[in-house]
Amino acid sequence: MAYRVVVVGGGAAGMQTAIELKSRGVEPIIVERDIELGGKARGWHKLFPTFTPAADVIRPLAQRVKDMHIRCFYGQEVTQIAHDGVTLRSEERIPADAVVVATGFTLFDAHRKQEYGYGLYDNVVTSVDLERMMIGGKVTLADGSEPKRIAILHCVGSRDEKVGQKHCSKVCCITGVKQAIELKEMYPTADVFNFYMDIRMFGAGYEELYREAQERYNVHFVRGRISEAAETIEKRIQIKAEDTLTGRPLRMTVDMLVLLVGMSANYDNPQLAASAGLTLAPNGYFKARDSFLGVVHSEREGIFFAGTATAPKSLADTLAEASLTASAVDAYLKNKFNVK
Amino acid sequence: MEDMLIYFEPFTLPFVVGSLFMFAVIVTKWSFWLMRLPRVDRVKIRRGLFTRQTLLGAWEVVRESLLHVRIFRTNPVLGYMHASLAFGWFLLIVVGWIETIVYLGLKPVPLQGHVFFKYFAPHLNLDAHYAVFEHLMDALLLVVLIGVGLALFKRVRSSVMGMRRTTKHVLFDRVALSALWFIFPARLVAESLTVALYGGGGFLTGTLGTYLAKHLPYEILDILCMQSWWFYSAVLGLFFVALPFSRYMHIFTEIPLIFLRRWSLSPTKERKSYDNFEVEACSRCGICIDPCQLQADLGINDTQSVYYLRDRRYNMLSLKVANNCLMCGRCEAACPVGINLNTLRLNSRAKRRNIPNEGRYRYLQGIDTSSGAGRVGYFAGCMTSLTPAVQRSMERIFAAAGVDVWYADRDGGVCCGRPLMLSGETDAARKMVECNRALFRKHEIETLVTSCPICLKVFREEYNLEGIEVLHHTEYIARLIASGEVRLARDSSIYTYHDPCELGRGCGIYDAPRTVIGAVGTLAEPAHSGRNALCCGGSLANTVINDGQQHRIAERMTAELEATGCDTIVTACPLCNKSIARASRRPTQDISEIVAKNIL
Amino acid sequence: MRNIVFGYGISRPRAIDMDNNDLRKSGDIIAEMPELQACIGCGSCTASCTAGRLTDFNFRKLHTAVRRGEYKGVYAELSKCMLCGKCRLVCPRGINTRGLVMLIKRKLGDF
Amino acid sequence: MAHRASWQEYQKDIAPDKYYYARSCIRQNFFPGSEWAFLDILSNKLGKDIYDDPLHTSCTGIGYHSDVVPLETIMTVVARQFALMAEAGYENFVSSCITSFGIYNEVLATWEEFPETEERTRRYLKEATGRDLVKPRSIAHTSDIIFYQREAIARKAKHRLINRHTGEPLKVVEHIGCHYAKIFPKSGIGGSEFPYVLAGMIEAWGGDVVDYPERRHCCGFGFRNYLVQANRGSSIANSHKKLESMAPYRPDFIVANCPGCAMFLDKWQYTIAEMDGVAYGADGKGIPVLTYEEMAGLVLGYDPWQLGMQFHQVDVEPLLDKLGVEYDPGAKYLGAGGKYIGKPADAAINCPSQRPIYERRK
Repeated sequence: MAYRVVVVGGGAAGMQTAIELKSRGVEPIIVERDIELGGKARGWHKLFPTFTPAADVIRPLAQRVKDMHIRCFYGQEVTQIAHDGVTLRSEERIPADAVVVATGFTLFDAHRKQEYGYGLYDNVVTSVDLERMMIGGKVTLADGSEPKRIAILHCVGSRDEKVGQKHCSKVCCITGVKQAIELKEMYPTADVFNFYMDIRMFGAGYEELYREAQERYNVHFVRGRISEAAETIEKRIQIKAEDTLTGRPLRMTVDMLVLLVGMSANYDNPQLAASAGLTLAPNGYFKARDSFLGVVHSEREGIFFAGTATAPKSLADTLAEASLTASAVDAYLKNKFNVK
Repeated sequence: MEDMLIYFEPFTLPFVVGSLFMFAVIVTKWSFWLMRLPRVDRVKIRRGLFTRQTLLGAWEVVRESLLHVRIFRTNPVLGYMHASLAFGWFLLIVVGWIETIVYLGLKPVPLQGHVFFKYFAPHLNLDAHYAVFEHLMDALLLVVLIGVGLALFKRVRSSVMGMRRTTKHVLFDRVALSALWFIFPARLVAESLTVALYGGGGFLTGTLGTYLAKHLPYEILDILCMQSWWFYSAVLGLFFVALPFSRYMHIFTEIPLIFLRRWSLSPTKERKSYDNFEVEACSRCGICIDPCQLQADLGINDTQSVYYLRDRRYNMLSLKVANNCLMCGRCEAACPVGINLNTLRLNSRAKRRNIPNEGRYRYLQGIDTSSGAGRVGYFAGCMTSLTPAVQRSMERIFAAAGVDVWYADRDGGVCCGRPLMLSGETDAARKMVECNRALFRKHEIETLVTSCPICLKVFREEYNLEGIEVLHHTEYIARLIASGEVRLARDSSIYTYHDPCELGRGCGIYDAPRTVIGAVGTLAEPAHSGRNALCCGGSLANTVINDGQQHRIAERMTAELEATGCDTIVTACPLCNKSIARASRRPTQDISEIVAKNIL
Repeated sequence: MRNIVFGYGISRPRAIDMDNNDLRKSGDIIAEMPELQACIGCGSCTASCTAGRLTDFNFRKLHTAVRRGEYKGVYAELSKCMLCGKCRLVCPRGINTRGLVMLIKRKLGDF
Repeated sequence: MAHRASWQEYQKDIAPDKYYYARSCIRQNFFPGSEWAFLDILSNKLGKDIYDDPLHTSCTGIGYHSDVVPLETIMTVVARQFALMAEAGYENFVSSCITSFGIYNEVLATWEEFPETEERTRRYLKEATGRDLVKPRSIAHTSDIIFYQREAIARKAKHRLINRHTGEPLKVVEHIGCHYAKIFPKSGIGGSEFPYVLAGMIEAWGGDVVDYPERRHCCGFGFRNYLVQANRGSSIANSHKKLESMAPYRPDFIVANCPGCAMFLDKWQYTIAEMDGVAYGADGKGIPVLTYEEMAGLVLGYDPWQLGMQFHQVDVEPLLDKLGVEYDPGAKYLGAGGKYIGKPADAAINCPSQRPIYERRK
């Protein structure tokens, strides 16, 4: 009889963990809140830094889950976690030999940075909205016209204590670079300005892409956080920032303002953590047992993590970590049940 | 019979008009250039005119303008090509002249009489006594024809003549070149047809004429003969008309240039009339293309000296071409005409960029960040502050020799001014020159040592430091070693030395660094060294190529240094040091470093 | 309008006005030297600057200002540069800084 | 504004009645009609109990913000105002001035954060005046009170903020004093980003609020920036920036809740017109600037001259015509008892130029 593992969350991390577990002879069960698998990446057009279509990553994963006959619960929310199973909102309990928390993150709600006017001004959009537009094939202003000048603002809901988001969301910088390039490819004569506090290009090929955006695509990078945005009579967006490299305030009017929204910890993390006896990091994410040797282990036996439940990560990192999670779970089960 | 020679036929008109036009234009050009010479230059001419230099000049004209001795040194086949065309044609003219004199005695014969003598006097040479002339003239024609053949061949396969690339020409050049190629075959055909009609001829024209007479009816020969003389005259005329506006102007420009140079005229930082002689003396032979690393390493094909001079001559010089040069001097070293390519290019830059501004660099007034005291002054140079090991090593060497040193710029100094000059801002550079010179005088130094060849060159050429001996640190160290003031241990390392352009070709310092290296270890010379050394690509003179291109040049030349199997690459310029260190996997050190570490 | 002496005028905003600045020149400069956009503002050029040791010359700020269409005073300020080329040796992004000084001066000085 | 619900996140309790009124230095000097109108509306139109205490003084905020009044002094002055209120039997403090409003909030917050400063102030107050500090139960700005009563006022309205000629709502630029909510967002209705206090009145009375880019920008008063002549160029530049930004929206008038802002937005228009020959109104003249008391007064049918609107630099008559307010042009410069108070010289701001600014710029 195979051991049973409940994987909470059917995004990239959950799917990959389940696939790896299944191939190790473990019986995973995915519990997904949404009505289908895929998580946040489903809403993404292309992935940095290679411009691989997100669907090319997510669809094969979902297909494998299906092909391997992994059991999935859809539209089910987990309210309690324990080492021996989870409880759903319907109070149904799914017993298990181990639990993987792959609950991911919540996108920062751009409304909370009211000064940028998201939801107030027609042409202020988030990076997620932009991806959605790109999936639709065309990025336009609210009135359907083409943008000629676009500002991309980094760190919306990241590194901002004013909205309780002290952490760096890690992926927005490179997303900003990627989207700037995509916009320039779509509208070569448009001017794209990236407003940033720091540019963090940590991954392989990221710095190169950044440089390409600068040199080849002529994307303007301005070091300074936009302080406020206002709508003009033409429905354009007037923004104010400091160009910190010249030490002077800078103001300009753009056709479109893109807010690179960061990753927030899920709002129900405290509840889940409390039910399982886990602690959360100060930024609200789950805390791994150890930063080096126990990144996928929780502080409780039998409960594991995969993906962005513990911290913001790129999709590539998430997938790599999910495999590690599966191997850790497998080792745990073998050890627990004395399998030689 | 002689009276019958009237030396006129309509077909000679293109030639007569063409040659008169050519001489008129050349005389006009020369007069203009000479008249516009600055006073200093005219004084030099007056002083030099009746000296031995004039005779030496005449000998040089024979050697260079006719025999092209220097090109023979580049490549014998190439040399033969040039010499056969120039000297062969010259002899054709001279022997032809003698021929007419021998036939007719000393009497005035118009120009066309000499040139078309065969036509005007077809029967005179039937006398067997004169056959020797016929054969001589034919032999000379053959020499020239072989030259033309080689020239044609060079267009197709230049490598045979030691040239990987040949010049791309402008329209005037193409017209003149095509005409030139036709001149001698046309002469051969015309003379042979004349021989076919009237007999005579040497081994070439005679044989060909006899053959033609045997195979073609008289009527046709008669018509062809006239037409061929027309054609010969026409291509000559065309060539002469095109000549003053084409590269062939070099034939007549190099001659006065040789004399002017003998009278010690030379180009300067500012453009002047003399430059015209240098610019138009370029034959666009293209020998400068191959040594250019911009061409060899980067495939840049529009900026080599031949193109630069061409563009300048035709007033189509772009800023980019003027600026896109490393000024490594490799082309100048190779130029068979000895044109001062670097100076000319610099004064082109000056023309565009030198904007006098008295207020500029006012902040330099009274600046003195120097330290220490001594008769010996050390000027590390701006770049040396990025290679602090050089500074440290020099301090150790000075200490070992027990020399008190005044340090001009240990805490940062004022630039020597050469970088500005390289960019053409000669007036502005003067401010820096004055500032530093005042410092040297104020601190009463007697010897000025610098680690930067860029600084060295400007100190020597522009600073007027009478009473102060200016030395590169390689020279200074060589002296300390020779005098025993510094004693060194030898190590077992193999060192390869890279000649910095500004030090080697720029200041002529090749031996001192080699002596110094020889004192500490074994020297292995790279494939290109000394006068022939490659540039590191980091040159301040070039503001056009980008970082990646600089690096590519450095990689290519560094590979050559590494190929010697050396343990350590040694150079004597902070800029070269930076370029090489970036491209090399071997340790790269300044010469002062290897000395300092071996001090006993 | 009467001639009233107010003793003050309407101060010009210190802000860089990207809507009204003439960005064509800066566009030309970037087009000639696209690598300029790769500047990451590290300040190596300014830190190593020979003229910067003796004056308040700040090349990084100047060329950044130029990229924003702020040209006032830049030509005069750039005239402090001695073109020694140290900055080019230290630039981690491989920008041809020395050529850039000349380029900006050429574009702003019309020669 | 309908889509903008965010103001509701910033709400505060406003006492329904029994107010202790603290006057404003600037308002009582430059807009005396406004203070009168406020008291009249509250007591006579709305039947509220509001006490205008002759004993209270300036809060000394202008001196404080100009670095001439030390913190200890202003705290003691503020403590005295509160003591007077308690003595008069009130506990809801309403301030006519935005600067004062900011000061009262700042002092209370300071006392909260640093109790020792409160103790010290109690001691100073006792020593200097023999009075005892009693902290107010609520603090509000007078515009908060009008906002609170906006529906009641709307019910009694004689005029609505509608252009009589076109039937269209008037386009109103609202300007909130910086110290209303920028120091403590929670102290203002709607917070600091989108204060709703004036917008609520305008909407309730039929007007349209203009949302223009520099809406949140300071009027430029800035205390030292105005008080020192050498700095006035910077002061005026702020109003200039706002006017440039609002002009394309063709606002019918500006309303401010801060007496200083109302004054500067009005008077700087005069200065800019004299300096640059530029006026920002759609008619080529200036844009009238009202206090919210004047706006409420006009809505309730008060006589504009009784409201003191002849004190304005920019003529209000074009606005009165749009509103359909009847007025006697001849009475504009008649003071109490019909005495002629003198007519100011003509100013460029009230002489129509050829074309309005937003057309000339295009």
